[in-house]
Amino acid sequence: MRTAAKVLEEHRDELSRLDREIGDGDHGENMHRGFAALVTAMERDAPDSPGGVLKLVAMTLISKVGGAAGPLYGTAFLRAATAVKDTGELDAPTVAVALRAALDGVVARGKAERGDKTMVDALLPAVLAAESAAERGEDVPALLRAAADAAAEGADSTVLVLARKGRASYLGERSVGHMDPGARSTALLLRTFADVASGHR
Amino acid sequence: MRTAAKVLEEHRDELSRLDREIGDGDHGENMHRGFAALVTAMERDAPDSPGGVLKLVAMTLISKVGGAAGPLYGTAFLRAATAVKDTGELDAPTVAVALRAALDGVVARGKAERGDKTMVDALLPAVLAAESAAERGEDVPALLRAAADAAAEGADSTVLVLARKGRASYLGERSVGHMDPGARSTALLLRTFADVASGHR
Amino acid sequence: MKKIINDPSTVVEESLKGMASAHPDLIEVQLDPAVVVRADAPVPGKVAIISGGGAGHEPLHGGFVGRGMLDAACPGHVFTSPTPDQVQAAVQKTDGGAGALLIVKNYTGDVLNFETAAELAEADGVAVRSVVIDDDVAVTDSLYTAGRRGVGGTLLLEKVVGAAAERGADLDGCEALARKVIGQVRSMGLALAAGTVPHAGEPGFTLADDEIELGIGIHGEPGRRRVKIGTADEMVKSLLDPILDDLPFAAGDRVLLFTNGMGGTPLIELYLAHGIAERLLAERGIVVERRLVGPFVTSLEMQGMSLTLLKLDDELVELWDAPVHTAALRWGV
Amino acid sequence: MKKIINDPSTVVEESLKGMASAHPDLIEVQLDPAVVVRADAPVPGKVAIISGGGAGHEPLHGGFVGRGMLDAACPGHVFTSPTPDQVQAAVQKTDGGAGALLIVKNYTGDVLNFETAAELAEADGVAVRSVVIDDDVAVTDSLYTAGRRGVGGTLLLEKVVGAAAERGADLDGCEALARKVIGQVRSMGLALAAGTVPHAGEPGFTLADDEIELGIGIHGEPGRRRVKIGTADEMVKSLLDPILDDLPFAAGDRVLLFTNGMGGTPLIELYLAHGIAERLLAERGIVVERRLVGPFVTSLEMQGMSLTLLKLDDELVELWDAPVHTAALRWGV
Ligand SMILES: Nc1ncnc2c1ncn2[C@@H]1O[C@H](COP(=O)(O)OP(=O)(O)O)[C@@H](O)[C@H]1O
Ligand SMILES: Nc1ncnc2c1ncn2[C@@H]1O[C@H](COP(=O)(O)OP(=O)(O)O)[C@@H](O)[C@H]1O
Ligand SMILES: [Mg+2]
Ligand SMILES: [Mg+2]
Ligand SMILES: [Mg+2]
Ligand SMILES: [Mg+2]
Repeated sequence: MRTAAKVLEEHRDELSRLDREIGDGDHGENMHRGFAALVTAMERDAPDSPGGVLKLVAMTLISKVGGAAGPLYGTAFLRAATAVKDTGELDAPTVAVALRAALDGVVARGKAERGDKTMVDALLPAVLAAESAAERGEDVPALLRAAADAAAEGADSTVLVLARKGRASYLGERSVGHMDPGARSTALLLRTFADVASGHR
Repeated sequence: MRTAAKVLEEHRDELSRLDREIGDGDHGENMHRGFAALVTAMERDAPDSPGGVLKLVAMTLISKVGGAAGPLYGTAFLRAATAVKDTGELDAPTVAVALRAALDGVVARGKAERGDKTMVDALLPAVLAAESAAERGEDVPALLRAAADAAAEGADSTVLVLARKGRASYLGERSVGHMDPGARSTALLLRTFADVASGHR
Repeated sequence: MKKIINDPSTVVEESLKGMASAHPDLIEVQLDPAVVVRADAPVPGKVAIISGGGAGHEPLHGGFVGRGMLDAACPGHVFTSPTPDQVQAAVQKTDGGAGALLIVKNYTGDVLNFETAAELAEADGVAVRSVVIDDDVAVTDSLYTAGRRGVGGTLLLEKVVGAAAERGADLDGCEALARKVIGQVRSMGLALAAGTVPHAGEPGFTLADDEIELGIGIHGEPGRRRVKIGTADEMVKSLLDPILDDLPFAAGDRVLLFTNGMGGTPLIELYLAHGIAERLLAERGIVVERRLVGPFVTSLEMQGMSLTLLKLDDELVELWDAPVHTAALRWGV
Repeated sequence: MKKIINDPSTVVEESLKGMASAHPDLIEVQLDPAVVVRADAPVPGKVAIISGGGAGHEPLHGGFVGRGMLDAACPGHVFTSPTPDQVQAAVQKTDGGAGALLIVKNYTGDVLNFETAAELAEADGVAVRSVVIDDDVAVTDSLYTAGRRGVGGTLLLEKVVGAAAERGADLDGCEALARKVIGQVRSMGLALAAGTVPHAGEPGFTLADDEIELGIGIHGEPGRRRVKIGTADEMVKSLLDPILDDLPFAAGDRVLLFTNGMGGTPLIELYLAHGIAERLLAERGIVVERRLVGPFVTSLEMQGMSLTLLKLDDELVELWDAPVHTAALRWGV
């Protein structure tokens, strides 16, 4: 999570710039604020189970991020926390289940469908990739790499579509040609998780 | 006066630009508004004596120009009107006396001295030039040309001095290097009167 | 970016502190989580009227906290909806035993955060209702978007419902009144130049010297259409026509006309625009019975304006005229 | 230049029309010569309080016409002092038999035009007094300039003297009170960006991205010094220190603190600056008893602010608190 905070800090301006193009320009700042608060919270009192960490992430994002992204990411991490319960070490099938739960949470709150130009466009293909990786019996690093690749592709795919949810939807046709900032931050987070699990960062 | 209105319209932007540099940028607009109103007033009911015309100019400028220039030019023309009384045709000595009266009026109202960077810096040398021209026995066109030359020189001289009266005085040292808009408009008016008297316009 | 600030990350907090010091008799400000509460809260037996949203729209909402309007406001970061814990704190601080009505502007973030907050507050044992205001007619295809946004009409809603609550209306009554107001208020705005979010450092959008953005929201998000700048007559008409056609408003209707500045447009222009709107309404036979002119629902220093029309009846006129004592709106007291 | 206007030459007139339609209960507007008069004028037996000046400073002065403040305001063209016939008309329309007090801001043009107007009004048989307010401490060498300018303090003067006149003070009393207020009010302002006079089409001055103009007037005239932009703490201090040193204000003094916006600076920044000023005053032991925050004495859409401090005593506090009902200031009624 510390790494995720660093990645989000590095990409703060990029995310805000994406949000400025089709939204209100605060997505980078929002995400950075949330994850910076998370680092502080973890330093104070780090939970020892994966589920505990996920729950802390959820509560911190909900109370620090605000905007659309706060409750959506918050719900995602909360549902993931519930899905992994108090498992000690996560295996690939559990990670796939957790990702699916996160997606379901985002959709339950935000009611976005694939192609609406939101974070769902990154998260949904990531979940599908994770599930088939788990089925193929791959390990957690490989599963997360597959999810991250799919999310990145999904984020790229948002460039060409017209926004139907969130602030960007007010732009109508003019939202076409810009990547969705929330999809981009989802892809960034998954890439970070994959890198950390693979020992790259 | 119609010609004066035209000249002021032509120079409206120049005067306002000068005023923007060291004042509030409205001198051209103020003068243009006043003389445009004067043209309308003259078309409605033109007085037949020079004194009558000068009085109409005064009253129109006082009620239409506003700012510092309105009451100052207004007083100048009013005093000039009183000075020429109901003379039918103006001779050179009378013109010199009228110009002196105008200057006295401006000074009485505005309390500016020569070198304060105001219209006085154009009007005072013009009066002196007019008086010596009258003494030399020159005719009205020649007198007005001398006055206009002196006023132009006087306006130029305001570039180098520091403003001590009017809005430009707030700038202190920074007023140096810019011509005073009121001195410039005085020089323009006298040049126009000279041109008209000489049959050039 | 040129602003009178110390640090982009402390703007909202420092501004709230300044607001607290400016109005010690009216409000109390709590910083973490950030809430502006009326000084005499909780008022026993009174329904608490609570609103909130991103900062940068001042005086909305904190400037409307006080007698006869809001009991509390929850300011988020600039243009970012507040978090559920802020709203939960506001409910706790203003709970007079009669429940709370949350006034939410229709933005995905606001709706989601207030939704969560309502769940938290209900769990605390307070009866909570929410209404979502979506008065911005600039958003046309509501089916294919997050829906219409809440803009200038929010102020009118807060005033009218605040007056009813002050008079003792119960939670059902307040909610029903709010839905009625939402049903008959419509707005639209335009921008000549965007404002700059402090931590972004650059304007939300950039317009050419001869362009305006028609149908802007209040969050620096671009509008729906970029058009050549016209005369004031044309610009006012381009705001008013879609509003009139939408409800629709018809000859004989009694209305409140609210001419709102976006933050960077001076009053001399707002009054000029207001005069045009009044003339256009008179031509249509619509009767302007109440009016408000000024920068009340702003978007930082955005240059621009919005128009809001609320259809009036005797009840609404009476509630509009009822005493109000807040930092930004005050009369009758 | 981007503005919501039809034509630079009709801005003031059209804006006045809009203002009239926005406040039919409060004011009456006459267009030629232009005068804004309180709706119930003349008030028999009351001293008429009249002010005026160039347009572009809205709500000053027209927004302060009404019960407990001004009887009439004379708006000139943008940034151009009004003409004597306007002031003469204002005196005639508000003459309740007790004379008129003219509140003149110290600018050569205003002083000269009001002087002429006073002569005209006296000739009409009305007792007229004039006071000239010059609260701007930015002008240091008063001996070598047209003297200090009248800026933010004008509002406080109009409020206090207006309250006294409303209570029945006679012309001598109003004049003496005005001189007292002028003696103990001080202001200073700064700009981050200049406004644009409609018929000029270009900003009054241009600042680099990291510059501010310190000591600006309200007419778009540049200030005395151009300095690098600092933090809000530094900027507020650079306004407050010269004010405090000038009167001087000392520990234990009771004051009214007025944090004024120049037209293009949003409330979020004004409150932030206000909070800093309150803190600095508290550190000096100066007691802020009353405050006002908002864009009240503006310079078109200039980005910037000014601070005004008025030394208070019981009389002034009472007059400040007295009911006022105008377009821009209203309380107690
Ligand atoms: N209804 C929704 N469902 C899923 N994701 C959404 C929805 N609405 C917005 N988002 C996501 O939120 C992102 C914007 O987040 P952020 O900028 O932090 O919040 P805000 O839009 O309130 O300023 C969008 O890029 C999009 O991916
Ligand atoms: N006290 C004064 N005596 C003589 N002339 C003055 C005085 N004050 C100002 N002026 C003249 O008035 C001119 C400015 O006129 P104008 O721009 O129309 O008025 P304002 O300064 O009120 O905007 C200056 O350039 C100067 O020549
Ligand atoms: Mg955003
Ligand atoms: Mg000028
Ligand atoms: Mg946001
Ligand atoms: Mg002027």
